[in-house]
Amino acid sequence: MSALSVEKLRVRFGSVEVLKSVDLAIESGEFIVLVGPSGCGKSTLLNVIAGLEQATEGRIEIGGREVTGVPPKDRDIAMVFQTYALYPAMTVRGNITFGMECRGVPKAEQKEAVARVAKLLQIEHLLDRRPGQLSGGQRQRVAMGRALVRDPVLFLFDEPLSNLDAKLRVEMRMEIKRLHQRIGTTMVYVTHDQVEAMTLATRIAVMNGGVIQQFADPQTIYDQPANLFVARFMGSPPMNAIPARLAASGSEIAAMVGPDAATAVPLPNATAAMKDWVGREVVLGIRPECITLPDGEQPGKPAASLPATVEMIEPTGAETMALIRVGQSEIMARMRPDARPAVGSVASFALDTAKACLFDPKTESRIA
Amino acid sequence: MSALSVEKLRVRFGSVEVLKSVDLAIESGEFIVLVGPSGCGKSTLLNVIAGLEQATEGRIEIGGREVTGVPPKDRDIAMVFQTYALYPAMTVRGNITFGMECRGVPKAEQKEAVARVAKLLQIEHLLDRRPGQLSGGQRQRVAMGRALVRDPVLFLFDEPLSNLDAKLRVEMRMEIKRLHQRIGTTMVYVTHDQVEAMTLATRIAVMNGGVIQQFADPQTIYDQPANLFVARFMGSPPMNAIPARLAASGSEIAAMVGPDAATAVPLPNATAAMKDWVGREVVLGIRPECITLPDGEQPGKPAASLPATVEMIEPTGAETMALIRVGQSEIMARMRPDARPAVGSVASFALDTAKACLFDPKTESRIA
Amino acid sequence: LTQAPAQAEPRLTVISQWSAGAEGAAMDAFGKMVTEKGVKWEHSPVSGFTTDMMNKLRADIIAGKPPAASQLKGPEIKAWSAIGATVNLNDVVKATDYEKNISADLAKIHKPKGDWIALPLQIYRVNTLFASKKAMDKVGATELPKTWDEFNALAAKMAAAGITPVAHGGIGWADAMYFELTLAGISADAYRKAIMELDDKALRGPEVLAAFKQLRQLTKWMSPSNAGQHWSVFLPALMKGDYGFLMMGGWASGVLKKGNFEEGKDFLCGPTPNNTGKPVFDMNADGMIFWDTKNADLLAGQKATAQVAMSKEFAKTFTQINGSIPVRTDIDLADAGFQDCQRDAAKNLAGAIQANQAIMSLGHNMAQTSPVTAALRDVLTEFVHNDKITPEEAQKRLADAADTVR
Amino acid sequence: MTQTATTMQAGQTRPARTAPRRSWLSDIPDLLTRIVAGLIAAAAVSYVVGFTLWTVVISFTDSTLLPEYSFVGFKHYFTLLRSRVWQVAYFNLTIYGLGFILGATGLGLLLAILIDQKIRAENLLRTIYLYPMALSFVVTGTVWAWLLNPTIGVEHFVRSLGWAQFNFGWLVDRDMAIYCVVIAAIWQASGFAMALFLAGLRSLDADLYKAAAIDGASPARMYLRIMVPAIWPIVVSVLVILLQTAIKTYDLVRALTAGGPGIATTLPTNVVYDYMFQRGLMGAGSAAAVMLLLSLLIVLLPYALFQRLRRGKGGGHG
Amino acid sequence: MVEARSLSARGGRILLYAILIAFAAFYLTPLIVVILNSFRSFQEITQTSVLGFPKEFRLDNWVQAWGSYCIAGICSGISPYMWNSLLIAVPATLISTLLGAMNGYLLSLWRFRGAGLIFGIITFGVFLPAQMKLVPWAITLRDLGLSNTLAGLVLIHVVQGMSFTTLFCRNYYVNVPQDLIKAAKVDGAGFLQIFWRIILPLSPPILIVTVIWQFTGIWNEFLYGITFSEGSARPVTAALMALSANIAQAREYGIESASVLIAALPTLLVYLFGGKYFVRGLTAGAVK
Ligand SMILES: Nc1ncnc2c1ncn2[C@@H]1O[C@H](COP(=O)(O)OP(=O)(O)OP(=O)(O)O)[C@@H](O)[C@H]1O
Ligand SMILES: Nc1ncnc2c1ncn2[C@@H]1O[C@H](COP(=O)(O)OP(=O)(O)OP(=O)(O)O)[C@@H](O)[C@H]1O
Ligand SMILES: [Mg+2]
Ligand SMILES: [Mg+2]
Repeated sequence: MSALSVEKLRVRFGSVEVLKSVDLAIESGEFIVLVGPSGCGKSTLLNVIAGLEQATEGRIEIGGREVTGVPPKDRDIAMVFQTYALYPAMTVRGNITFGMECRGVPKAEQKEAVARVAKLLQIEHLLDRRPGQLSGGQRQRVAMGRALVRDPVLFLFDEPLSNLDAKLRVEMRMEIKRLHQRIGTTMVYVTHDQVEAMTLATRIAVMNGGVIQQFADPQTIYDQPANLFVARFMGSPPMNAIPARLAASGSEIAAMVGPDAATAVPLPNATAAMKDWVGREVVLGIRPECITLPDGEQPGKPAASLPATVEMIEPTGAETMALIRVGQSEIMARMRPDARPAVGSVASFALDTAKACLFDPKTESRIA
Repeated sequence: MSALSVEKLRVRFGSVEVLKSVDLAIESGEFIVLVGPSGCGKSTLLNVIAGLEQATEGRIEIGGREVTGVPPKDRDIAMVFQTYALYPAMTVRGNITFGMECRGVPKAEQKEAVARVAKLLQIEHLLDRRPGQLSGGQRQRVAMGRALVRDPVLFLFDEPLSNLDAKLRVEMRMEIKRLHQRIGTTMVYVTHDQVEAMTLATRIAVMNGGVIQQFADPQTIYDQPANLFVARFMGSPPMNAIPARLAASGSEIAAMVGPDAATAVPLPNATAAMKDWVGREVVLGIRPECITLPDGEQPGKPAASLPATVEMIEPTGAETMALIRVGQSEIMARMRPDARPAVGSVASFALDTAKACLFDPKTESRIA
Repeated sequence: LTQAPAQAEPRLTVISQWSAGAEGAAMDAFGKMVTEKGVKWEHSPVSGFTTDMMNKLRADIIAGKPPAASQLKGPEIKAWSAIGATVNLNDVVKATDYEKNISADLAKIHKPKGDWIALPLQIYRVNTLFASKKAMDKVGATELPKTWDEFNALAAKMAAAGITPVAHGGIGWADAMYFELTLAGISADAYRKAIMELDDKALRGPEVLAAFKQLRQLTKWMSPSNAGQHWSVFLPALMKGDYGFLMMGGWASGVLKKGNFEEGKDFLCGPTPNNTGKPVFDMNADGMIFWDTKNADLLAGQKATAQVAMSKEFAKTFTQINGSIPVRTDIDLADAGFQDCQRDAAKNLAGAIQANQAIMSLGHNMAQTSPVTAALRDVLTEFVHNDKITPEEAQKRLADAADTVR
Repeated sequence: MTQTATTMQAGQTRPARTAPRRSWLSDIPDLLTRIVAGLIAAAAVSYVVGFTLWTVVISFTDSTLLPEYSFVGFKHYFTLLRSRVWQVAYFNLTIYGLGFILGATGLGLLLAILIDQKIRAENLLRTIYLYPMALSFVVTGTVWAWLLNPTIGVEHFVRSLGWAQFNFGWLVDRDMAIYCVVIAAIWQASGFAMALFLAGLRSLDADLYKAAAIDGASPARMYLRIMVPAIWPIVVSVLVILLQTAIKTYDLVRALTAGGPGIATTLPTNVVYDYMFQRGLMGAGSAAAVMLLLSLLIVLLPYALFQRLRRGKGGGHG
Repeated sequence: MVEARSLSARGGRILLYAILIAFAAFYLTPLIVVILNSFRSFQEITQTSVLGFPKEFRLDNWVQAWGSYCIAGICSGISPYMWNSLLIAVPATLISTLLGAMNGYLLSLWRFRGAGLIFGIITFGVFLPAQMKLVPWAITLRDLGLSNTLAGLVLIHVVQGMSFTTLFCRNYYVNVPQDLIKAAKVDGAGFLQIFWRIILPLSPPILIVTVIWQFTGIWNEFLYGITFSEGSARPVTAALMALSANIAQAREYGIESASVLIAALPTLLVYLFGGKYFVRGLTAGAVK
């Protein structure tokens, strides 16, 4: 069964078109993550799905039922807000039961539901506190509790973790993941943190400027980004985009990079489409973790060698990042923790080109 | 020359002792990062150094000069605040020149200084805007500008990046690093983000509960944490702390972990101190990146094998994290991006024990 | 909400500004007398300034529920009777000898279109001169000055002796009052023409100019530091002999009495200086207007109340409490309840009526309707407090002001 | 609400009810409540618009004691504009308005800054400064009339202490009396301004003070250049609140100077009252009220436009 | 050097306190004058001056003012009128605050076209001089059949008060996150329910400000009080006027002072105990 289907959705605020023909079809039980830069329309999309904002055009179905004109409370959804939007003057219990109260659920049932949810989220001891007396993580849990108690067809999350500090964010991320594994309800989850997107989603929708750029599973998004925007947005540090010229040597093709396009980066997994671009300018996309210092080279992988100047190194403990320069391009490389190339020196970096991508420099879409 | 020296500093607010005998000696040109959890006294230490808060006891020297009783403006320091504390009603230019104005610097000189700093930080086009009209990153830069224009002996930064989003934080971090490389002034930088600490610092002081736990260079902090607190605080995900029993087999010693302490983790770099602990309970500290799936095993490295149940995997694109279970202990492992052990299966993980640490379970200090 | 049926006991709803002190007590006595006639007395005072009372009246008229009677005086009776229906009291008044025993000028005010619609309750002599006994003693004077020349001479002596000759609070109505006293004391006829009839020639005539000149002289004898104060604030200093004279309506004697000062011992009381040779009486008369009503109980109450208000008994009781004098001229004030000052005023009134020199006060809204009074008062009060305005200039302004409101 | 609250608490101890119990609030149809809310707002709007329009209409009529509808055009406006009282009143309003608003703002600011210096007995002092707000203008006017009166008040007191030459006769000086009104009004309202400013200063980021300390700003410079501009929106609120007080001041003058000496302290509201009720010239009084409101619009409209302009420009960042 | 610094700092502190205390004296003087007068007899004041120290502290004025002074033949002092004022001020304050909160909520959290204009108009209401509205109110009350009733006065103060309460509340509510409304909508709460259950419980800081403001204003108001009430149903300010503003009488300054103090007691208490919350409420965002 389709849990949510959005068709040709357009939203206009005054003269600004915030969503431009958005289509989404989500199966029951999926965990969909919407990512995109600030202002791209993620919250707007969520609000329209929830019925909190009016669509200018288009059709939305939730659980197979058309919902145009249906008020939020009757859409069988639950929503968690970025700011949690906990009712400050109510206790945690009040926050959780308020929705049921509004719908006239009998007290006994309410009590039972609160108990169930509180146990699930381990907030039993917080039930009589007010939001002001809770830590960030606890608040987040209460906000989840308020949503969970509804047992809806669809959960909507609007950046539920963005107010937490890094450590807590990692913990809560895992909890949400576990939760989804346990209850299996369909979720639409907005974030602009790509790590969250990668780790949580069954499928990711990358948005920009009111348009969905790519809607696919995380691995596809990471390895075969539909365009340069997706390539750059997903992954931290982002994928390196190196101007190159495509050359053929026999049946193999290679991207020529660096000063005078002198360095050849062979592309073993070249497709037919790529071959059409031989002799033309392209953008070579290659992820930092595919650029290492040679002694990390692994047997059996197609590799190229790239001489480059080391501009800066950043050891983070678990790995060492290096900013290297090839001609005009600054490139990030991700190395073993103990790698320490001297800043200013020229080293020969190993490239794992199996996952390298090519992009059309004009349209910025991937050449596949 | 010593840029800053803090001796036996104590600060008490009412009945609460916020700083308990802090000692720090910083050489000129260093980049010191103070890290620690919220409320541990980082800001207080910075405020006392700046003269914004009174020390209860102790002695502070800046640039070789005792500064007790010297007002902040005469301490030859500059400070960047977490909230930036830009003067809201002044233009960017006004914010930068205000300090000079207070000190009666001639107009012409002021103008020159602003021009210099604005160029350095690339905020020339913003000079006539007000803080309210700037983005987070721009504000951060203006706050830096206000500090830089002073050309002081010492820079103090109080979590200058914590209000920025993840992407911007990474960019600004690099800029600060470049800046330090360029101007070479001594800096004391507060953060609770350990990646910032690792990548920026020449030395890191890890604080907790008003006490400096360890003061050393990043690599030492990361590889030889003074105690479990430091070990856990630095690194994300944090170092795994696995209860173990130390056993000797010949000249080698090994930590016995897992159910019934059945699995031996050999420790090749054992020190004499460690040997004293043979037969006793210890805590084995091992970082996630030292636990991988065997096909990533690298030749020439001492390795142990650990059979564990895979509880959850989190592919982030650039790597894949796995939560694995050995007996009672949940352990994080950090694997290659394409590693995909099945959740629930038992796999044999490879341990790089060269950097493993042992801790006293009672005092939590490292056994070295 | 009237719970009683239409034919029930007579009652009277009345609003006035007399709520407290002597005025309140006088009203209570009035009420008692009315009650004795079987009328339920429902007095609802609107304390404060007269305007506040009139606002209340206006609101009640707008609401269509005016009280059966309300305090109102002077030409305002005419103005207000134009906006609300009033009761015709002709039968009640004509049944008595009332009309024969009051001043014709006064009667006219209370029957603006020929029919009695209102009744005067009491009269105050505005032109009353109070002298500080101590100040008089100091300059060796024993008698109050009779004419302005005598006054000026005595005041000059006092000034020389370090006494401020004139005590004056300096609120608008009092400033206007000082002008009217000087003019009335110079020529009551001119006053009648200029102020009461707004005759342009008289306004620009020599008497008015002379009055302004005398007033300017008076202002020079006032303490420059008195303005915006209630006149009673300076009574202590007056009694101490720091000030020489106070010109104020007869009500001031009541206040002095209440402050434990004695006539003859602490102060002297008499008419203000008068050059005309015949008695002059500057009149301030409070009145009560009766509003039309359909309720029989109220109509009956109005009739009974009017009868009380015209009675001699009422005239005595009401004025004794207030320190005023009766409207009726056929009342003997020999009772111990009256003060010499009142007796003097009553005698004065009778004489003035005979000499046709009973005039209506400007400062107390008896001479003109409010808009006119206010326009004239603005000129006068400014003149008193601004010595850069010459008498000639002031006269011109006064005449011009009269032009705009005539 | 109390009922639902108690039942909620009771629900924990007593056996739970079986019948569904909605709160009474949810029984009222949503649409109805919205309509009612709309009507309430509409009432508030129509009161302002209706009463203002009514006054405008009356100002064109020859109404005297009661409203009537015989139109006379702009007659009253011309008469008023030419009348001396109105000119004086208008001039007075300018002096009084400026003096009072600037004085109360300045004093309020000064006191707020002084109180902000981490002083002892802050609560006590704040209460002392604030309490005049609790009194009516009538009381304020009466008492200040005594205090400022040379023959009985401060001048008299100081002289009795031995300074025989001490002079403080503003109240009876027709050029200075208006400043007495200013003093009394400042006395009453400056505490309120202080409270608002203090609230503003307290809500500022503490780091701002630290930044200024490091920049080496003297206290005066710090407050004038940084803190006060930073609470500018509050300053504006205070100015607006004081402006409406200034415009509406009436009873203070009535009790303090009765408009005198002469007409030296008459304010437009006194004229409005005088014309409408004392003189019984409702048409002219309405015209005076309308002119007062018009002059207010001259101050407020540019400000509103300026605000809108600034908001339009500032856009994006909160 | 350290010595000198602390000395000058101490000098600064002394100056600071001197200024603060001087201003405290400035603010307190009028109150002290009134308090002193309330203990002096009519004769004493008449024979000396309205400013002076009581020869002996007499409580007569207080006793009379409270319970035996005659106003319109009813010799019960001002105490019954206090009750009337409470009957007017309390409901008017509460209702105008509640309706203002409702308006503020409507105008700030249910943003709709024209909300700004409506807010502007309502706010303009605070500038309308009282005199101007006297006659329109008389007409309105007549049409509603509320002439000379307490309900009429309450209505006047509620409607006029809404201008201020709406102004304060709206400026407070614009800082309430819109997400709260959205969350409540998803929970199924309606317009009134959101207001009553979620917004109102958030509002005490600003409600205290509006309540104090309104209560003081309504309590001290006398023009409408005099004009639109009747008989023994008048507010205390109207009763106070009976003690002042007469041409023909010397004012009973002693009783007047005692009455003023008694009549001002409720508002003074409100400021005394509410002042702290007043400032706190303002800090919480009342002013913007
Ligand atoms: N009610 C509105 N009226 C006008 N424009 C709006 C409105 N709501 C949102 N917008 C605009 O629509 C665009 C998309 O907003 P939206 O909140 O959906 O972005 P977002 O992707 O959620 O961003 P963020 O990551 O910052 O939350 C923004 O440019 C925003 O300014
Ligand atoms: N003026 C003060 N009075 C009393 N306690 C204070 C004061 N300032 C700080 N503290 C307390 O001192 C402790 C240390 O505060 P500090 O601000 O230095 O922490 P921090 O390490 O900077 O924390 P964060 O990372 O949250 O900024 C905290 O427990 C705080 O509550
Ligand atoms: Mg959003
Ligand atoms: Mg801090």
